[in-house]
Amino acid sequence: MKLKKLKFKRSAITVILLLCLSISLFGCNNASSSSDGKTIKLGVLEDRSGDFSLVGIQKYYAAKLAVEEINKNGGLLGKKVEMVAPDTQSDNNRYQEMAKRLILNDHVDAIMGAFSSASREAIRPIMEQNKMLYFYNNQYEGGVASKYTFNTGAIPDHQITPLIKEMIKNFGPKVYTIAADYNFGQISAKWVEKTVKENGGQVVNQEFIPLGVSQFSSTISRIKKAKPDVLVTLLVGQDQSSFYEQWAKSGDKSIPMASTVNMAQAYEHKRFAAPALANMYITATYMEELADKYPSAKTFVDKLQKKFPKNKYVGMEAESEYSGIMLWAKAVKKAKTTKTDAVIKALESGISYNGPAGKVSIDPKTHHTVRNVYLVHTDSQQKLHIDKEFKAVKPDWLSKDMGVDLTKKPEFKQYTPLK
Amino acid sequence: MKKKLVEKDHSSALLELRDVGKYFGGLKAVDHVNISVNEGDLHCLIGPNGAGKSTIFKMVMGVYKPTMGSIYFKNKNITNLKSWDRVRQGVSIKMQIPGVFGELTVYENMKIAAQRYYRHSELKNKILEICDLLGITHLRDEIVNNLSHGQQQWLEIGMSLASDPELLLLDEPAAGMGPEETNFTAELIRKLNQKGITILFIDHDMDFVKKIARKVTVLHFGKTFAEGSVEEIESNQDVVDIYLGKS
Amino acid sequence: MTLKTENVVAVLLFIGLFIYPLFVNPYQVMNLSYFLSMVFLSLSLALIWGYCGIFSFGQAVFFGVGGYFYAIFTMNSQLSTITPIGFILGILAGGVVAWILGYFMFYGGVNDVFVGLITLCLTLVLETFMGQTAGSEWKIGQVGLGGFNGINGIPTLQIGSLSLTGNNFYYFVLMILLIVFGLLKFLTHSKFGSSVIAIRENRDRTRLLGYNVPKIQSFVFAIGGALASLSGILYASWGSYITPSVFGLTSATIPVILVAAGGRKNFTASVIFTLLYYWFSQALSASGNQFALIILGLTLILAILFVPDGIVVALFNWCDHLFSRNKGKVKLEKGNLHEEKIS
Amino acid sequence: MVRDMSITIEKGEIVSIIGRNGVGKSTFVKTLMGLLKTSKGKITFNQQDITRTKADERAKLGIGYVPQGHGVFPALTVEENLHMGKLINKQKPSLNPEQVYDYFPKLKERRKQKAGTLSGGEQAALSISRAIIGNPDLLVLDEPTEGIQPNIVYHISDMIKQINKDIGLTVLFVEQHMGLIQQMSERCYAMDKGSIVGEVKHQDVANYEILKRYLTV
Amino acid sequence: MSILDLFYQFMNDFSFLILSAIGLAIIFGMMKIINLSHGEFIMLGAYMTTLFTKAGMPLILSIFISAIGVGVFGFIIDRLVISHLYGRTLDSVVVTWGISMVLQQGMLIIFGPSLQGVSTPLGSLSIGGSAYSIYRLLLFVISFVVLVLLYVIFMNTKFGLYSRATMQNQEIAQSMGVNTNRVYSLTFSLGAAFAGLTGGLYAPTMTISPSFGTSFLMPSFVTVIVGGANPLIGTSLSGGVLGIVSSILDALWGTFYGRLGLLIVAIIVIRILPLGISGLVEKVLVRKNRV
Repeated sequence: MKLKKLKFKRSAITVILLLCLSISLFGCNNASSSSDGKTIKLGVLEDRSGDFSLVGIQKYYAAKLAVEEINKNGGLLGKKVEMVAPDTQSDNNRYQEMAKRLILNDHVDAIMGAFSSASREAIRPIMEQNKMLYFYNNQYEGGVASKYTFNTGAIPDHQITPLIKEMIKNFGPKVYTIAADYNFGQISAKWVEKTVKENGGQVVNQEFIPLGVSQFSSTISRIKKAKPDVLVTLLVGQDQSSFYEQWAKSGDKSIPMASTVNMAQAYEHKRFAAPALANMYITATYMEELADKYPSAKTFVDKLQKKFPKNKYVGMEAESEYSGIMLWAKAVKKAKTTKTDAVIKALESGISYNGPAGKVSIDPKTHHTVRNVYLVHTDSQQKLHIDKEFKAVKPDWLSKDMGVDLTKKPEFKQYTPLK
Repeated sequence: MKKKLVEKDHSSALLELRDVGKYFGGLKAVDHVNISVNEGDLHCLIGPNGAGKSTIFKMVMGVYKPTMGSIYFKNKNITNLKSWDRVRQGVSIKMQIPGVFGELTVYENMKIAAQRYYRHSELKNKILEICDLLGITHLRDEIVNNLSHGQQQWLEIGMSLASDPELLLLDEPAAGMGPEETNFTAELIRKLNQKGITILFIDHDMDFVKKIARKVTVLHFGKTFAEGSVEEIESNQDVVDIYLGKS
Repeated sequence: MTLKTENVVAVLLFIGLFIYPLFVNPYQVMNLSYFLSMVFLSLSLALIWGYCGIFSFGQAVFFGVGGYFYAIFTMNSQLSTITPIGFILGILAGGVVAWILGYFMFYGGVNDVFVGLITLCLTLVLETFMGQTAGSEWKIGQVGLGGFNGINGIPTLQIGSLSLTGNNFYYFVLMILLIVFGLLKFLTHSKFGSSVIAIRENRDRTRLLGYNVPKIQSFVFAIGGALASLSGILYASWGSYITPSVFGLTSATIPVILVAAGGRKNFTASVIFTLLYYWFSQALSASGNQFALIILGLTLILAILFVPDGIVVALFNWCDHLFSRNKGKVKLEKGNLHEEKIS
Repeated sequence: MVRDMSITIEKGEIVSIIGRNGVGKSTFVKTLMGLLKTSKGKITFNQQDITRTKADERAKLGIGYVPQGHGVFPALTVEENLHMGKLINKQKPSLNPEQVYDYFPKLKERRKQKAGTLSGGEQAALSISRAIIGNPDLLVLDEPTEGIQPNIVYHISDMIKQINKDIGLTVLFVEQHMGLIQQMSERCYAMDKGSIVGEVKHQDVANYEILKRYLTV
Repeated sequence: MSILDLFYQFMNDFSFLILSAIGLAIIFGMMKIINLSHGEFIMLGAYMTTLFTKAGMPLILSIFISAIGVGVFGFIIDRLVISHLYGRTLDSVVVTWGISMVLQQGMLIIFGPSLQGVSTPLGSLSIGGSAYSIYRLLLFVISFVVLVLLYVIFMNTKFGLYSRATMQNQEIAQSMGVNTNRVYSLTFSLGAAFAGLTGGLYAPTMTISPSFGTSFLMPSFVTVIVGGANPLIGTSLSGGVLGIVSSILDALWGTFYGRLGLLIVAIIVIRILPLGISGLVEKVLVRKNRV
């Protein structure tokens, strides 16, 4: 009986300890939502833990930097900008919970964030329901036409069109695509197919890889058999990026690879030992290495690294997040209010910002950005070479082919080239 | 008594095992056994540990599927029937290790056993009736884990009675009981038999067997070794050698 | 009803939940309605695991089936007044799927940990499958399955002209919870309930008392499926959104954790612990604290190590113990000390 | 299950504990072996208090155990099973397998065979050999005859007596098989309802009636 | 696809299944603990190997040391946590889930979201115009070596004998003088060490991040489920069967079907043979021996 009692006491103590712990946490947590109206609140939803934290953390740092700079220069409309940034933990449920929390509980004035398309699609309807201004500052598969959403990252218009054109011109018409088997991969693959056809090439095969697959030997042998001139890789996530190491060993390194997601986002060329990422061509809107050539790019890298020495790389999503916030700040200043409709109107006036990657301006009809794009490739040592700069590339597929004009006709959907 | 047995013999056996066997891998737990239990009988299976007695019970109840042979109950082949259907046909069992629900009360245990067979209005009376018969009425709100071993055995018998069986299988009904308890159990079994329930039971205790059994089957290494009345068995030298011991 | 801490707490809890919206802002109401929707998932596992002894990793399967069914059904018929039909059919769909799976397992003699393994594999199959349905060929009626991104813009529940959002949704969920909770309590005290408990305690013996055990197991499993499905529908309606990640390993494990750590043989404990867990993990996430997941993980480890019967149940027992000490009515604890095993 | 039991066994004795099924014999043996906790009382072995000693430590002090139903490891070979016994009694060197095979020659023939494939009698022999190979001071047997043919039962009991003589082994066994009790034990304790209800002295062991009283009460 | 390619594909699948499952199989088979933090043990191995190699240690040595390191880590975890849960299969699910959360996030905090990897050593082999990674071929060989090693450990050592005995009957093993708690601890450490070895072996072929282990989790569970309780027979046979299934489906219809095939095979196997392939094998062996 003694033993039982002892156990009983121990369990009671543990329960009480756990309760105290949770109550104390609740205490500190409540303190954060304070003072209404005295500040302008900016919600930032980025993944600082879990699978996507590799990019999420960079973006979070960039957001912090942007807000700090705005505040240093006197804030907005005479108020300080306060950043509210929960950790979304790479979990789409969390995105939903936190988006609602930011809007309804913290009453933020605008929301930035999300990495994956799935996360964006999880929260976009919430933004629309609540008429919340939302910036998706990330490279993605394109096609979102939503009155309340602004997409400042790169889309296929920026990346795939010029990239495929260059690849076919330089290496030949036969293209093999491997892509992650979900929305981003499938839609991007369709874009590749479309562009290949427009440039007189031929897609010899496209293969979709389920997320979470990390072993690629069958894919590799299929690619080798097809003997393409260009290999387009649209792989996503930590697991799938294992492809490159495996391709380097048993693939054919003489086939040039082309991608829109690698290097500029998650700095694979720095993380993987050569030659995994050798002979890879990408189009990017920003990369840390642009600092060697462009002073504005260098300032950004320096500022970010000085403030966050733990940060590993300054990639294109960090730039998008930073420029997105700056564009929003400019629009708020122009509108002289944070009211959503007025800010949207200001943004739709074609506002632009001279940022780390050159001039970025809003395309009013599509709510995407006109920006510079850089063609970059790696040599056998994985050293970067900036081959070409495409100035002010327009995101005009939506407006030209799909007839979208958000300034005239508000819409809330995503167009895809899938038939 | 013998006369009655003979009479019943050709009328019909209530339970009949025809050439039944059960092999576990290569182990022949029960091998070509033929047993028939007549209606109204009080029949005992004895034999050393591991002779296959409990295995036979489990085959009768459908817990094990026989490797060979077939089992008839009321002249119907029940070999392929599921356990619960056999119970509904009128066979019931008290297992060797009491399968009572230890965290529940006696009444709740009885309720679980009886609720299938009685309407709500009758249920309580029926349960109390059985409890009375078993002498455990005063324990009805006791948690079963707090009961003595013997009381748990009786409860288990009570639970097997709840379905109003025609044939009751009792696997060591008096195991672990003191002399008084054993006597009570013997009396109980006789009473049940008089009420018209045919009983087939297993026990080790020859005195107990002698007290109540009318017919005894001795099993040895999965085979029927001897069969007959208690006196016949006791005077069978082979049985004494293998089971009752040198004396 | 005896005056046990559990019952007192359950009553207080429901009273508290009813008046909660009077004291907080709309966001908190909406947020709690989300937590309440997830409670059904825990209850479904508490029923089949805690009460019937069937360990399932697959409640996520039925959760997802319910959510997807509701989405596809309601989005195909553009009428928003049809949502209650989708709601009811969705619950039935979850129940039927669970019953079929249960039939396949229990009549085949699959039990114990193997049920967990089969259901785990099934949920992974569904995740893998649904994840790759982004293509336009994956369509049911007019609704694309949407692959990894899932289905968006699912209509919210609407009864007549009353759209269930905000407080309406909250009270709707709360009413259903009250009904379900009451039914479960009633069920476990009914004839059927005692046979379910009998199966948990001793499957073989119950069979030998004349119960068709696989049938009852399949039935309970089906009710559990329907409950999980209900949870999925409420979730889909709450967020207008569902994705294949509801089938993932994490989603499959969370109900198990909630029920195990709260106290699996007790519905009230499951309700309370689910609410606590969601609130706690959300608060940690909102704080943006990088130690959030570490704290959550450590909490679970400590809970199981030191309070193996479940945190909430341990609290109940403790309170019962406190109040009953004076009366000198100490119940003997389960199991005899002599038989306690070492190691 | 078991309460207030006091028994004493002298070195070199063969003592049995008798009683019907379910009177707590196995519980007693398990408590003695340290597999169940002793909640009250004291167990001493070779003048050493072992009440709180764990089962494996007790084995190493020199208590060999032949569990109910023989308890051989079915998926291990006969040799491996024997090897398992070598941990018993750290104080004395283990016996040589050959010495053990001398008592049960059948085992030698089958030494490469999985123990699960042996017959009941062979399993009993193996279980006993496994316990004595470690050269224990005390051998505890829990119903060694369960499921064994009569002729083998007597062979086994002869062997145990032989070993008792050869290596001065103390033997305590629990049994309900009348013949074996009479043939082997020098003294008996009778058990009922979890306690000792009587002691049968050396001269009475042969008395069938006295024994029967305790076995069939 | 040529036969050679198909075989290469099979070798890859086989070694991946075997190596990812082996640690889990030991722990589940011997201790009935469902270790949801198995993936994180693998991740630890990968991190250690990468860090040691970056620090200048030869790859082979660092893989070896990481395996030992993760084994030691497993021992600590066992003493602190798992040893309180022996025999409580379902509680182990919750606890190891908690451990996996703590480890993943802890790694993220300490080393950041990613670590620079080491490249795959040993170049490639060219046969008939196709190149095959020598390291991958080596992994196939290693997966066999691991199986043999396991065989030796369990069949030819004292520890193996004691642990097999403990697995069959803990109580009796204890009363034969075996300190069964220590056997369990060592078994858990051994399982952890093999997980660490797997992490080390795959570290040069994959991206190093805190979620490194997640892609191992599904294949490892499926392999163990199909294999059944016996870590040796079960894992090797189920690795073989599943390897054939997935490489053929993969070759015919692509990666997605390969993956789906694995899961469906697993469901069918549990339904027909709840004890897995090793259960079937044991049944057949016993029957053969007896009759």
